[in-house]
Amino acid sequence: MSTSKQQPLLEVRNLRVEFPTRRGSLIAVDGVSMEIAPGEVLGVVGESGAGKSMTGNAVIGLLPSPGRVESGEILLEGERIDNLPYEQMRKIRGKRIGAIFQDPLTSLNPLYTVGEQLVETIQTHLDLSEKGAKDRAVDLLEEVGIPSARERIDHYPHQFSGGMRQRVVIALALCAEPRLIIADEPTTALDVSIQAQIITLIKKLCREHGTAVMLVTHDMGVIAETADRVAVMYAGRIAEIGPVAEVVKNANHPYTHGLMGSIPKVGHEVERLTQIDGSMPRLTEIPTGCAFNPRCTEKGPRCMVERPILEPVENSFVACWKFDPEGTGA
Amino acid sequence: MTEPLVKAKGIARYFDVSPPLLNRLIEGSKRQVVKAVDGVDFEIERGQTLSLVGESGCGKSTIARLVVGLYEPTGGSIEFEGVDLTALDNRKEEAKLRGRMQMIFQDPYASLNPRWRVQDIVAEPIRHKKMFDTRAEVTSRVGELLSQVGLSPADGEKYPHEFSGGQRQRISIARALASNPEFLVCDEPTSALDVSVQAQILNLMKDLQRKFGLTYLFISHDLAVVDHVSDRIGVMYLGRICELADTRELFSNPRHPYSRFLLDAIPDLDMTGKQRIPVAGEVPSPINPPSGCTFHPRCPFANDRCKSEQPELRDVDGTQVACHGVEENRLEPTG
Amino acid sequence: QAKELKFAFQGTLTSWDPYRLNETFTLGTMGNVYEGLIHRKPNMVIEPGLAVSWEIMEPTRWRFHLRKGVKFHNGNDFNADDVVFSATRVRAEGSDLKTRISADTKAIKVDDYTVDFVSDNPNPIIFSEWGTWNIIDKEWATANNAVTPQNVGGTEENYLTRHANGTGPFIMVSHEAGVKTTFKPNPNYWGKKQHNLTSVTYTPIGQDATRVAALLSGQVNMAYPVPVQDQARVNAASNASVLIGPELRTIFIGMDQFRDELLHSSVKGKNPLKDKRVREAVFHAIDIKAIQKKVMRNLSEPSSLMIAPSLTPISKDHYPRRAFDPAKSKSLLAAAGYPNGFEIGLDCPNDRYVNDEAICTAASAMLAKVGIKVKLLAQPKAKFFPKVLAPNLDYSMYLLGWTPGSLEAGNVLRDLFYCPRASKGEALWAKESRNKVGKGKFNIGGYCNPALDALTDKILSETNMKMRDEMITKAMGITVDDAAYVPLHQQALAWGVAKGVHVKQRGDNVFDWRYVMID
Amino acid sequence: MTAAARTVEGGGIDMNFISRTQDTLHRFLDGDVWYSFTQSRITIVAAIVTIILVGASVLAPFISIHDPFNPVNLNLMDSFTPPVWSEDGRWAFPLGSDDQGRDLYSTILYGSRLSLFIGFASVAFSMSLGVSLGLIAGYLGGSVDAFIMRVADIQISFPGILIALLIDGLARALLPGESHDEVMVYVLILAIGLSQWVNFARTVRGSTMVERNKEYVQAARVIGVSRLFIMVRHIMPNVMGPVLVIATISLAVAILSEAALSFLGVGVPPTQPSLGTLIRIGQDFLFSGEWWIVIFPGMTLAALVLAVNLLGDWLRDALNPKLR
Amino acid sequence: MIALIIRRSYQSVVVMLVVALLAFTMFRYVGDPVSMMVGQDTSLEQREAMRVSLGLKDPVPVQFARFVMNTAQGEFGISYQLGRPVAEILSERVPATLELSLVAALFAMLVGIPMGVYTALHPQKWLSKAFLTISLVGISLPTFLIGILLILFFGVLLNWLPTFGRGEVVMLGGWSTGFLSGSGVKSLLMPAFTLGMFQLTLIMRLVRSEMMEVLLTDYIKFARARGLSNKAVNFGHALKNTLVPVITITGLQIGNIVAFATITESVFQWPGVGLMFIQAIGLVDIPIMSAYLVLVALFFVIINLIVDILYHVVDPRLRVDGSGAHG
Ligand SMILES: Nc1ncnc2c1ncn2[C@@H]1O[C@H](COP(=O)(O)OP(=O)(O)OP(=O)(O)O)[C@@H](O)[C@H]1O
Ligand SMILES: Nc1ncnc2c1ncn2[C@@H]1O[C@H](COP(=O)(O)OP(=O)(O)OP(=O)(O)O)[C@@H](O)[C@H]1O
Ligand SMILES: [Mg+2]
Ligand SMILES: [Mg+2]
Repeated sequence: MSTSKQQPLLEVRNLRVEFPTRRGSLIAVDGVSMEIAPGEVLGVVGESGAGKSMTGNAVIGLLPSPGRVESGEILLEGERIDNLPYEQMRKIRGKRIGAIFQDPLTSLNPLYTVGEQLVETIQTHLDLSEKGAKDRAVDLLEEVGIPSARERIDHYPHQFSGGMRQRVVIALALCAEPRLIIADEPTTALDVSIQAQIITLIKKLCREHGTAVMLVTHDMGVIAETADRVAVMYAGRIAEIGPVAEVVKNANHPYTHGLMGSIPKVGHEVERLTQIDGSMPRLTEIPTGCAFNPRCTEKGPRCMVERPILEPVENSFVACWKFDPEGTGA
Repeated sequence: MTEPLVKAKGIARYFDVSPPLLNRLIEGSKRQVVKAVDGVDFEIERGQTLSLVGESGCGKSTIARLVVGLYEPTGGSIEFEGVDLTALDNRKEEAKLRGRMQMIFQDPYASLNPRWRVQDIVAEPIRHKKMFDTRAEVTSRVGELLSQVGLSPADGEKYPHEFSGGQRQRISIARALASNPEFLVCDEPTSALDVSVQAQILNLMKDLQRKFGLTYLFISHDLAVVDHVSDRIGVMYLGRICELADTRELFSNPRHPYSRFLLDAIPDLDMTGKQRIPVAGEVPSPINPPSGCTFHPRCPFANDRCKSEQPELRDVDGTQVACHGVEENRLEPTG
Repeated sequence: QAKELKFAFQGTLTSWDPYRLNETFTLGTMGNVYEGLIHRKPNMVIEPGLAVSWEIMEPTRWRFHLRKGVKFHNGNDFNADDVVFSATRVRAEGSDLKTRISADTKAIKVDDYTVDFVSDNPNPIIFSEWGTWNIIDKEWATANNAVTPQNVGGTEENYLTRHANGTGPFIMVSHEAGVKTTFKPNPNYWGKKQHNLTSVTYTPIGQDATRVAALLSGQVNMAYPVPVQDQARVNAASNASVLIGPELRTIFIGMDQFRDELLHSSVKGKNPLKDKRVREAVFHAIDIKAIQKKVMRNLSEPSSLMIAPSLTPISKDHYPRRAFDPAKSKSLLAAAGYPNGFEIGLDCPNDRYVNDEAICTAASAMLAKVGIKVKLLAQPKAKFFPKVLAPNLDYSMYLLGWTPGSLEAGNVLRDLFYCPRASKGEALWAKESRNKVGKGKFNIGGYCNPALDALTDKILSETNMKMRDEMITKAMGITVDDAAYVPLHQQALAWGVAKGVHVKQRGDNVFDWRYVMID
Repeated sequence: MTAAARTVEGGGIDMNFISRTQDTLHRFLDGDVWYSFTQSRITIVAAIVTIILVGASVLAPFISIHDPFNPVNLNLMDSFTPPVWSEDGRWAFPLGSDDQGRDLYSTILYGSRLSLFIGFASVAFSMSLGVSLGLIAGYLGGSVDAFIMRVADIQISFPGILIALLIDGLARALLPGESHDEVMVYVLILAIGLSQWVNFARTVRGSTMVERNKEYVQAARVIGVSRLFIMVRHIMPNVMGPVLVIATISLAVAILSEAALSFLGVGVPPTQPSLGTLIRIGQDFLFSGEWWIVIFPGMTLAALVLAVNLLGDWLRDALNPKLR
Repeated sequence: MIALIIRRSYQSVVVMLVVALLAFTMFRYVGDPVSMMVGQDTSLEQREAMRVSLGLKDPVPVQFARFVMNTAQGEFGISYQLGRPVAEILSERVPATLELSLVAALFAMLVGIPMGVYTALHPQKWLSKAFLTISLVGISLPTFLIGILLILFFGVLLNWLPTFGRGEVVMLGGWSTGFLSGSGVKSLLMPAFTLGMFQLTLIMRLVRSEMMEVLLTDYIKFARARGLSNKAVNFGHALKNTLVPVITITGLQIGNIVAFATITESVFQWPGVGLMFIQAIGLVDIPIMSAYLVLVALFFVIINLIVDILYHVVDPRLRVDGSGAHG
């Protein structure tokens, strides 16, 4: 699928994440497949509840209970990691896969200094002395752009501002130089100006360390700027995945198309924004066929009964019968 | 030009966040005051939309609350149809005027009482103002309002948690419309919503404005959204307005350095390859604002005057800007 | 070999000043360390104590010959000065034993070992309560600045509160009030040693269950009182048994007979209890056998008199008790004009006598059956006594117990039956002079029979014992006839004693260690 | 569900009402709280035990053998009858009789009734006091809040049981003797209630301060409704979740406090014993072999308190959305 | 911090005054001390004279003022019953209560906290459920009954443990301790268990619910995402954060332990201040009762202060040092 020939760093195949509830199973992620190459930024976008975070959580093996990977495979550098025992998976987390979560305010333990949390993480994964770990912590803080890091390392999280805290969180994710970073909405809680700083930082890391990033967000702007490729998720499924320019500018899937149209753009004078009527179905009430069919303006009879599969369309892959060669779509 | 519907003159709101007296005495800490809003002027014409943008903590919500009367202003006045609301001591009169303005809040999850049925939520202003005599009338009005915002009258039986975020925001709007207001204050009404839902709400708001001739004070941190909805825009920084201009003018020709930064920070969806220039530094603490122009620590054009003297909002070609640099004409032109 | 007596008692020994508190346990324990001029044997018979003999010189002058060669625990000699000193001190400010010697009695030292007691009126039983009037060493008390018993409300601690220096067979070693008090035998005791103890330890244990458990688990080898219901359990245990004996205290129900309208009753404008028939009805309603069997578990002796028969010349069956007869009770009530009964209050202590509250509850149920609806108010003695006793007299019926301090009937006739008035011609319990009532001050029901008063006056000054006995018999007959009170029973003593420990039980519940033998 | 079904069969009632009740019932049965209830076997047992005990004590006059609080019914000679299954047992006293000849089974029913009454009433009292003060303090803030919270601080700086003792002592002293027995129950309610209001007030104040800043409250303020209306109709329903949990726990504590107070001699009069008083009296007979006098009331009390606590536990978890 | 202490102290003074007033008011009514101080033969006139000399006849404000003045100087007067300075008696009795409360509190914490942690970490295991249910059974019976049942079982039937008292005590300076003798330690077991049981249950449940909340927080999730070991996450992060609220409640509970000691002490005839208080109530020994109440209030106040300080030590957010905030 990927245009690159080398072995993908992360490969997700047919991932299905379920939450058993009393009213039957809730399928949060349904048959998702994707790959990320080293140094690549894969953006994952979609509405709230589309299953973006659960995909990311499944990769680092931290699905909130009672969620579980029902089927599918997750491979990191060709090695299967979705079925590892807890202790082995723990050793991968932080070491080979780093994670950044949405809210920098709550991601740090308020009772420990930033330094303590860094040193603790470094020592978990790297064989360093207390002092070595501390030096590395200072380096990391400097790297993510925290001025006078040597002093600030002994401060508590509440003594940092939001943007600084998010940088600390990134530093923590970088402790052991992981090959892959799962960044779940790393900028949503931040102001626009700081958002730009963080995005720049992430991009710099990819460039300089060759780290691959799975960037989960619902902000198309951030994706457009940062990602190489983008996956659009809808109701637990991937609607479209492809190079960012193509998806943003030339959306193929009706949902992506609508999504792009609904984003107000500076300088584009429109009286009304494109609007997708209705809302994403609850995951317990996904209609048969294409999950998007109740809102789709181009749906055909097949969309109501049969679930579309990802098919290549130009440089992307799109899950829509519209592009089915048999032409049973619209 | 007719008289503006809403007019704020030098409104200010300070919050005392000092530690308790005893701590001040012993630890020698001083009184601390957050100047959340510090002397803001604006006018809104009937049927128009004024937007306020700015980063978190710059005082946007505080202004919204001042306008609808949730906060008492520390200084300045707010006029509605020429009547100074802050000076009014006839409570009935004030209630009557206040009834003509309503507010829509940011968080669709917190702005509806989870224990009330939707029909009761929407009917609350109606019941409070005793606008109808019979139950049936109230019910039918509620149904009408729900239809107006794109919900079904039958939804009134349900509780808020049975609705999605976008639907809830519609309920909020229905409630706000219930008392037939002329002026709506919208405090980030879409920032908690997905873009696709945001489009629905923004479209709805525009439709309603057209239909009822509503006047909006619209608050957001998203310049693209603001661009879409507003006639005029005020850019705020640390409790003050640093630039107030017509929408088109602001976007084509931002004058204040901070406005320029904000425009630069808009993510580039069109992939023109334009690099975002991150603004250096962070928003300073409103407890200890920098001296002079509060933006000077982050401003590349700052000089000594900026560090010591606070700029006033001045008219520059129909736009109001508070910047020494613009006044002195020493800023690089944009574009 | 150590022979340790470890005993537990319900109450606390608060002070070691012998005159501080007129209370049985305190004085009884004190009696093992201190001694009076006389001593009571286990059967209560008086024997010489620090006095070897006494005689009546003239009706108002008694002469006491003191024992020679007796030493206090600190080594001081015992002599007449100590007796005279003690006679003064016992009547001094702060003493709770002022009545031991009447105010008009003078103690006069005749020689070092002879003391005369001279009073204005003849007193045939002058020394009957002297078993608990302990003699204090004059030099020691003076040296320690304790010539009077502790000054209540003062701020200084009285030296005698925690120090004891008697002539008795045991020496107090340590005292932690409310925790533990330890003793050792007095090696220089003048008398014959009848015990084989090497030490004595006393622990107060307030909770019944804990006390019994302490005995059963062997942590103490004597504990009293044993709750009546636990006697079977203790007897069944392999290591202890209950020693039972009659006690001298009489438990009775008193009734308001002086007010014109009862305080806590549905009857308004009159006082039904003034009517003898009503008092008899109350009497007949009480099933004393049931109380004896169920509440007291047979550890009581139903009584027809207000005094234990053993303290009187009257034989046990001389005055039979009014029978339990609800039918008769009802008809008496009807005859008195209360065919449907009435409502009345009953005040009761709940921590004073054996199963006091249970007795009251049972009595309430029995009275209810004949139509007297009782509103029972059972409270701790701290609140019960001030409410019921003079000057408040706030009750309409009450339960009380009485042991005559002198252990004979004169005291009962004087305190419980004499018309309670401060001076002749005044109303009974006249409000303004309640505090001045002398004779009859515990006759709180206000029973009054002038004929009985006259007889009582004679008894109190009669020195001819035979005539006195006859008069007592007659007087008691009057009280029975008038149904002045409803006597219930004499409660029994129940001491829990470990196997191998032999004690002698005294009828007044005094534990005299002189006679304790441990195998 | 069966209840609703029966109502429908009954017919003749306003159909609208039925459908609404049905609707509410259906919503409830469909709700998460009910679901979590059905999932926890121990909670179901606890609920059944509670219902049985509460039901039995409410129905005490109808299902008891005699009224043990009426002395006419007592016969001292019946006392200490062992339970019916032992050798000397009698059918008139299925669980045996106590030291006054009261049928233990009936006495337990009446005693539970009293204990539950004291428990419920004192919780109702402390709850209304605590919730109102908490709402006022949390909503108005400022000096009102400071004052109420200082009072609460003082109150909490002193053990509840001692507060109860103090109030009890005061009331006993101030009230005339006759009215004692009648009012004693209310004095206990007051005493126990007063020692618990702070829990409610603090919780409600905390939640109120959170709710006060929520936008639905501000929306109501913008509409212009009165403060009282906001407190009572808007905020109160939203802060009642934790209150309910505290109330259950408080109920258990109140019932036990009454028992503890009775041990210290300040409980209800022994002629009308509560469960606690029964146990206090009964423990005198533990050594003497009349175990049933303390064991049966003890078991009833334990079952009651345990069941209520378990319900409270479950409620705490069920109402906490985060733990669901 | 100093401000905190000062504020606390001044609040404490208010608390103490209110307690004093309450205690004082109540004692006017608990009964007649004089009738408890004398035998039944004492005449009414003598009784009246005693009331006067005890100051019971003075106007109430005068009595209160005297009471507060004396109390402030640590002068509680002379016990009516024991005839000794109350302060002295208290100082003899306090060690017993403190040792008992300390052991009970330690027992409650050292057992309760691990149990709470276990039940929070393994909510589904049967052992957790057993802990939760069994501990509830323990608090569903009145304390006094538990005590008596323990005595009956371990004291009388098995004869393993002493049924009452403190056993052998050793004097260390002015402090009598039961820790240093075998019988002293044995005597402690049952009372401490009885007293600690209730608090244990409370602490366990508190720790459990707080910990379960903490385990759901983002920083725990993030700690796991950093690959920290379970031990580091559960104990280093979750438990420490749990302890912040636990400290407050536990502090108050320790105060309650001292208060509840009255019942336990009277069941086990434990010679502490609680037992003394109960005895004093029965005997209307007003100086002892007031001193006890003031002592308990003081205890609460001190514990509250310690808790506040601990709180500040544990939670850096409460430390006002101002440095670096809002960088
Ligand atoms: N603990 C849970 N129990 C049940 N369902 C859950 C749980 N956590 C998540 N889900 C469901 O999984 C679905 C996917 O959630 P996910 O967090 O991946 O969405 P998302 O795309 O990240 O949304 P957002 O933008 O709001 O973060 C959601 O619909 C949600 O309802
Ligand atoms: N009640 C209050 N007490 C003290 N400070 C306050 C209060 N309300 C607001 N502030 C302070 O006033 C400043 C302005 O707050 P405001 O909520 O108006 O900002 P905002 O622009 O709406 O930010 P956001 O985008 O985060 O909503 C902030 O620094 C805030 O901390
Ligand atoms: Mg997400
Ligand atoms: Mg805001």
